[in-house]
Amino acid sequence: MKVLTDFLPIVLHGMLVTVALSLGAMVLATAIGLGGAWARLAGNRAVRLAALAYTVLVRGMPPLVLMLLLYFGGQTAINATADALRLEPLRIEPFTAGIVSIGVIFGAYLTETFRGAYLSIPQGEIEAGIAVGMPPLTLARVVVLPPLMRLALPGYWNIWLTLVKSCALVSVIGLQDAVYAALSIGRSTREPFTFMLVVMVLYLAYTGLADLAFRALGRRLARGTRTAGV
Amino acid sequence: GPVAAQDKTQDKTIVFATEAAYPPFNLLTSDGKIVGFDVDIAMAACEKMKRTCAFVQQDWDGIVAGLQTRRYDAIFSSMGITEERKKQLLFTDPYYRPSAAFVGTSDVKVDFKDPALGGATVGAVPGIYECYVKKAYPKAKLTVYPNSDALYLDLTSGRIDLAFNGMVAITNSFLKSDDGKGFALVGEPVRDAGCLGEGAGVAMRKDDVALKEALDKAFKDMRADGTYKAINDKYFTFDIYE
Amino acid sequence: MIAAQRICKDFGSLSVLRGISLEAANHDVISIIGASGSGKSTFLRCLNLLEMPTSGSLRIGGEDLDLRPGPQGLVAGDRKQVRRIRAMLGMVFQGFNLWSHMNVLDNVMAGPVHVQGRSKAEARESAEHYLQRVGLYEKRDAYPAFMSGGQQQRAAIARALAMEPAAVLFDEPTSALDPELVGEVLKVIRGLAEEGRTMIVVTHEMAFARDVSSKVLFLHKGEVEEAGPPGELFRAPRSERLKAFLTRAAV
Amino acid sequence: MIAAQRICKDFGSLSVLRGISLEAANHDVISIIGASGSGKSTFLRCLNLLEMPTSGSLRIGGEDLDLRPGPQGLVAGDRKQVRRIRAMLGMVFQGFNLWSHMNVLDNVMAGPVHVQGRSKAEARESAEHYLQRVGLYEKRDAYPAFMSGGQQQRAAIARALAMEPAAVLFDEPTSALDPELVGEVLKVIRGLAEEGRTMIVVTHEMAFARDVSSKVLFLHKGEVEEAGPPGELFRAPRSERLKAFLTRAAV
Amino acid sequence: MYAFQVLSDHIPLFLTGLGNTLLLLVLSAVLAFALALPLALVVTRKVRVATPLIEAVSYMFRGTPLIVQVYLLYYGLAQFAFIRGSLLWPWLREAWTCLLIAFTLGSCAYLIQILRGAIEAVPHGEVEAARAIGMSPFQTLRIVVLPNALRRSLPSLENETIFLLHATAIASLVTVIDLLGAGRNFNTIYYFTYEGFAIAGLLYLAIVGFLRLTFALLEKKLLVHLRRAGI
Ligand SMILES: Nc1ncnc2c1ncn2[C@@H]1O[C@H](COP(=O)(O)OP(=O)(O)OP(=O)(O)O)[C@@H](O)[C@H]1O
Ligand SMILES: Nc1ncnc2c1ncn2[C@@H]1O[C@H](COP(=O)(O)OP(=O)(O)OP(=O)(O)O)[C@@H](O)[C@H]1O
Ligand SMILES: [Mg+2]
Ligand SMILES: [Mg+2]
Repeated sequence: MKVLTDFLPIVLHGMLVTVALSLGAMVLATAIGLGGAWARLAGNRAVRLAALAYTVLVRGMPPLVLMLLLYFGGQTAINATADALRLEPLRIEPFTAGIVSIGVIFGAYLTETFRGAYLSIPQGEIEAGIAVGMPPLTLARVVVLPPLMRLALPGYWNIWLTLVKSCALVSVIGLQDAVYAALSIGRSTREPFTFMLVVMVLYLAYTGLADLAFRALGRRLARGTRTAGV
Repeated sequence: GPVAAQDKTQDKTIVFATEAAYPPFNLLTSDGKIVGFDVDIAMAACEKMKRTCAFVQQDWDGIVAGLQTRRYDAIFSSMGITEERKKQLLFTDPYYRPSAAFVGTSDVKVDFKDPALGGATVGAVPGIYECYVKKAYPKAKLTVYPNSDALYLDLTSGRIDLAFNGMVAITNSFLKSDDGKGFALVGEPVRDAGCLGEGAGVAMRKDDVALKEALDKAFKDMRADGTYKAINDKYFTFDIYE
Repeated sequence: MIAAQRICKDFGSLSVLRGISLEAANHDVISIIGASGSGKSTFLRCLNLLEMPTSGSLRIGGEDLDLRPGPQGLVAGDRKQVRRIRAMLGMVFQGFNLWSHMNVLDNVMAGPVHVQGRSKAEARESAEHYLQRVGLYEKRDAYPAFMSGGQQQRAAIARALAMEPAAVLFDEPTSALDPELVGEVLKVIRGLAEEGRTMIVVTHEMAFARDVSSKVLFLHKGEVEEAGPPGELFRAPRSERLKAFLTRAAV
Repeated sequence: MIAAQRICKDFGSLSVLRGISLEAANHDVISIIGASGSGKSTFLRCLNLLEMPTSGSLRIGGEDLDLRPGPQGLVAGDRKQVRRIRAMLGMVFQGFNLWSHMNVLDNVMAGPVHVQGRSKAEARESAEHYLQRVGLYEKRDAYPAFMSGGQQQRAAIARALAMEPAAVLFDEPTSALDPELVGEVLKVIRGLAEEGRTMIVVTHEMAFARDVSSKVLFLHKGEVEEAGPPGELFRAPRSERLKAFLTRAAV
Repeated sequence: MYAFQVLSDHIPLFLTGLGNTLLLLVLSAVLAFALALPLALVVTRKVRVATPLIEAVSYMFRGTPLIVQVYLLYYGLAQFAFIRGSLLWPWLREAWTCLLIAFTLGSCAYLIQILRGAIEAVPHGEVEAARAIGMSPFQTLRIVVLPNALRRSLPSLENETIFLLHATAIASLVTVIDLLGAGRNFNTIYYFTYEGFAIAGLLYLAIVGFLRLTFALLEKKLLVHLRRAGI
C-alpha cells in the first residue's frame, strides 16, 4: 500500500501524458482521416492511388515500428541535413513527435472508416446538396458530415479507444506514459500487478468519461433516423 | 577559435540513457529518480572526468535508435558487450563482469551434463542468456521471456523449472524478494566469453572515441583509488568487477 | 433560359438518352411526358449536370456551359460555373432526397443560408412562407423519416422554391399528392411561370400537361418522339407511339 | 377476409387514426382516399401490424388477431400468428422499400423461397412471370439504385404479387407510373380481385377509385368521413369535406 | 549490409514468428467474429439484462490496454495457488490459450460495436418489407439485415482485422515468438537500431497488402448496389 501511494504520482503523471497525447493525436487523426477519405474517393486517379498507398503502408507497419521509423528516422534525416549545412540539428520534441506519429497512424484507419461511412450515406441526399449548388466545403459540412459521423461513429469510437491505448507506444521515443510508468515501476519494485491494476482503473475512468461524450454525440447524431428493431 | 569550441563541448552535460527497470543496477524511486549501481558508477566517473552528467529513462526498444540519433550520448544500462554488438556500437571496457546462473526451487535436481538438462524446462531473456542456454544445452526446452520480471513470474508459477539469468540480478533482487522464497541457485555460476561476452559496458556511437577513452580512464582511476569498491560494497558482498 | 442541344447519355452499354434537345424561355412551363424508363429523370438530371451527358451541349441563363470530352462522357471545365448554374436551377427530385438529419425547416433553410448566404432570420421567414404555401407549416419541426409521403414531397417542393431559382426542374412533383394538393402545386407552378421563371416538369398527369404547360415533350426510348404546344399534341398526336400512349392512358 | 374494428393510432401526442373500421371480403377492391397526412398509410400499416395500433381489433382470414394491451398501445400475443397473417397479406409500400443489396429478380424471389419454402427453380419461374407482367423482365438483373422510379415501383408490385397472397395492401401503387402503366396495373388489380383475392388500395387516382373499386373510404384527419360504393360516393358526396375534396380535385 | 549477412542465420526465427502471428490472427479473428455476431444482435435488440451486461463487459475489454489484460491473464492468474491447482490450469498454463482468449475477447468487443452500428444503419424500410412479407426475425436477419449490414461494415472489419494483426505482437510478452518479437530478438542479439523491425515490418506489410486486396475484391463484388456521388 505504501508502495502504491509513493509511486502513484508517477503513474498519474504518465496518465496525464496519455490524456494529452490521445486528445492531440485524435484531432490530428480525424483531420487526416477526413482528408484521406476524400482522397480515396476522389475523381483524380493519382490522388486516389496516393491515398491508397498511405493507408496500406501505414496500416501495414506495426505501430511500434512506424513510430520508431518516423521519430528516429526523421531525426536521422534532420541530423544529416544539419551536418551537411554545418548547423546545430533541430531536435524533434518527443511529445510533438508522439502526437504526429500516432495521428498519422490512426489517420490511416480513420480514412477507411470514413470512406465506408460515406458509401453508406443515401446517395440522394448528397445529390440534393450538389443540386442546390453548394460549394464542396459547404456540402461536406452541411450535408455529408452529419450522416457521415452518425454512420462512422461505431468505428470511430473503436479507433479512439485503440488510439488511447496505443499511446503506450510513445515509451519507445522516450516519453513515459501511464502503462510504461506502471511497467517500469512494477519492475523496479517487483510488484507488477499492483500498478497494472492502477493503470486499468485509470484507463477505465478516462475512457468511461469519453464514452459518456460519445453516447451523447450518438444520440444527437441519431436525431431524425428511424432504426428498425430487428 | 578551436579552444573555445573545445571548452563548449567540455561544458556540455553528458546524457546517459537507461531502462530504469533492472534492479539493482538501474531502477526508479518513488519520486521519479533513476538510481542503482549503474547510476552511482556513472556519477562517480563523471566526477573523475569533471563533467556534469544526467540520466534519462528510455524504453529498451528504442534505446539504440535514440543513441544513434543523438538523443543522448551513451547508454549506461548494464549492456552486455559481445563481438556482434561491437560491430554496431562502441563500448567502454567492462565496468563489471556479471556471471550468470540457473535458479530453481531449492529441491530441484538437474543433470547439467545432459544437453537436454534432464528434461527440465528453462527460461531466459533474449540475447546473451538465450544464446548461452542454446549453445550449452541445445536439446533443452527453452522459453524466451521479454524481461527478467516475466521470467521470474513464470518460475514462481511453475511454468518453468529453471531460469537462467545474470547472477547478481538473481541474488540481489529475486532471491531477496518474497517471491524468491523457496528458490535457490542451482549448479555453478557460469562464465562464458562466447555468449555472455566480456561484461557490462557503456555503449556509445562509433565515432565517440573521446568519451570512451575518458570513461575508460575514469573507471581505471576509480578502481585504483577505492571509489569503485565503495560503491560495490554498497550493493554487493563480493567484488563484481572480477 | 435553358437550351439543351442533342444531349446523349449512356450507362455502360445502355443508351438512355439519344440526342434530346430542348429550349425553354422565361415564362415557359415545359412538360416532359413519356413511359416509365424512357429517360425523363435522366434528362432532367443532365440539365443541372447531376448526371454528366455523354455528349451534347448546354446553354443556361445565357451562359454556354464549359463541357469538355473526357474518358467517360463530358466533364465540366469550370466547377464554379457549374455551381452557379445549379444554384440558378431549383430541383425537386422524384425520390425527394430530403436531408434526413435536418427537420423540415432546416431542410428548407439550408440552401438560402449556406449557398446564397442569406441571414438566418431572413431565410427562416422565407422558409416558413413556402412551408405555409405547401401546407406544411405545422410539420416544420418534424424529421423526414416521420412524415407521410405527400408531406415529404411538399417539403421537397418548398426546399426548391425557397432558393427562388430562375428555373425549377420538377421530377414528378405531385406523384405522392392527393388531387386537392395536386391542384395547389400546379397553381404554384403556374404562378412562378407568370413571375417570369422557367418551369420544366416531368409528369404523369396528362391533365396538368394539357392545361398548364406551354409546350410538351413526349420522350420515347431516349428520343423526343413528338413535341409541341399541348393543344395540338393532345388533340392530334402524329406519332403512333404517342397515339397509343394517350389512348391507353384513359382508364 | 379483413375486418378492422375501431383502429386507433397515436404517435406520441399526435392522434393519427381515431377509430377506423373496415370490412373487406374476397373479390373486394376497396379504395382508400383522402388528403395527404390523413392517415391512409398508417392505417394500411396497422392492418399487417407493421405499426401496432393503440387500440382496436383485427380479424384477418378468419382469425382473430391476438392483440393485448401493452404499455404503449397493443402488443401481439402470438408472433407466429402475426407472421402467418403477414404472409397472407401482400404489401406494396409507398416508398417501395426494395432490398437494396439484391437485384430485382432476387427481390421478387426472396419471399416465395424463404417464406413459402418454394424451390428456387419454381420461384424463379413465377418471379419472371410477374416481372414480365409489369414489364420489367429486361431489368431483372439490375439493382434498385440503378432503376427509374417507375421501375422500382413495378418491382415492388411484382414482389408483392409473387407471394400470391390472399389479400394485397397497395399504398399508392401507381404514383410513379405513366398513365399507360397505371392502366396495366389497375388491370392486374382487377384481375386479382376477380380471382377472388381482396385488394385494398390507397390511391390518389380518383378515376381508379371510381372505376375499379367495389367500395371507397374517404379518410379525413384519422376518421372515416364517408364510405360507400364509388358510384354513390362520387356522384352524390354527402359530407362537406368530401365535396370540397372532389371539386378541388379537378384541375 | 551487415544485417543481411547475419540474417540467414535467423531465418527460422522469423519464420516461426510469421507462423505464430498468422495462426494467432486467423484463429482469433474467426473466433471473435463467431462470438460477436450473436452478441451484437442481443445488443441491438435491447434485451433487458443481457444488453447492459454485454455492453459493460465489452467496455471493460475495449477500455483497458490489451497488454495489461494479457499480463494479468497469463502471469497474474498464475500467481494464485488455487488456480494452479484447478482443472483449468492445464489450459491456463499454456501461453497460447491465454493469448487466444485475450485476443478473441478483445477483438470481439470491438466487433460488437461495429456490427451493432451496421445493423442499426440498415434502412428501416427494408426491414419493414421483410416483416411485411412474413419473414421470421431470424430470416429477416439472415436474408435482409446481415447481408446489408456486413457489406456496409467491410471497411471497418478490415480495420479491425489489421488492428488484431498488430495486437498479436503482444504474444512475445508471454513467450510466444511472434513476428515483431522475432524482429526484436534479432535486434537485441546485435544491438541493431531498426533492422530486425524493418524485416518484420516488411512481412507485416505483405500480410496487410494481402488483406487489402481481399477486401477490395469483396467490396467490388458486394458493394455494386451502392451508388456514389462525387463531392
Ligand atoms: N412514425 C411516425 N411518427 C410520428 N408521426 C408520424 C409517423 N408516421 C406518420 N406520422 C404522421 O402521421 C400522419 C399520417 O401519416 P400517413 O403516412 O398515414 O399519411 P397518409 O395519409 O398516408 O399521407 P400521404 O398521402 O401523404 O402519404 C402524418 O401527419 C405524419 O406526419
Ligand atoms: N445510374 C444508372 N445506371 C444504370 N442505368 C440507369 C441509371 N439510372 C437510370 N438508369 C436506367 O435508365 C433508364 C431511364 O431511367 P430514368 O430514371 O431516366 O427513367 P424515367 O423516364 O424517369 O422513368 P420513370 O417515369 O419510371 O421515373 C431506365 O431504364 C433506368 O433503368
Ligand atoms: Mg423518373
Ligand atoms: Mg401515405
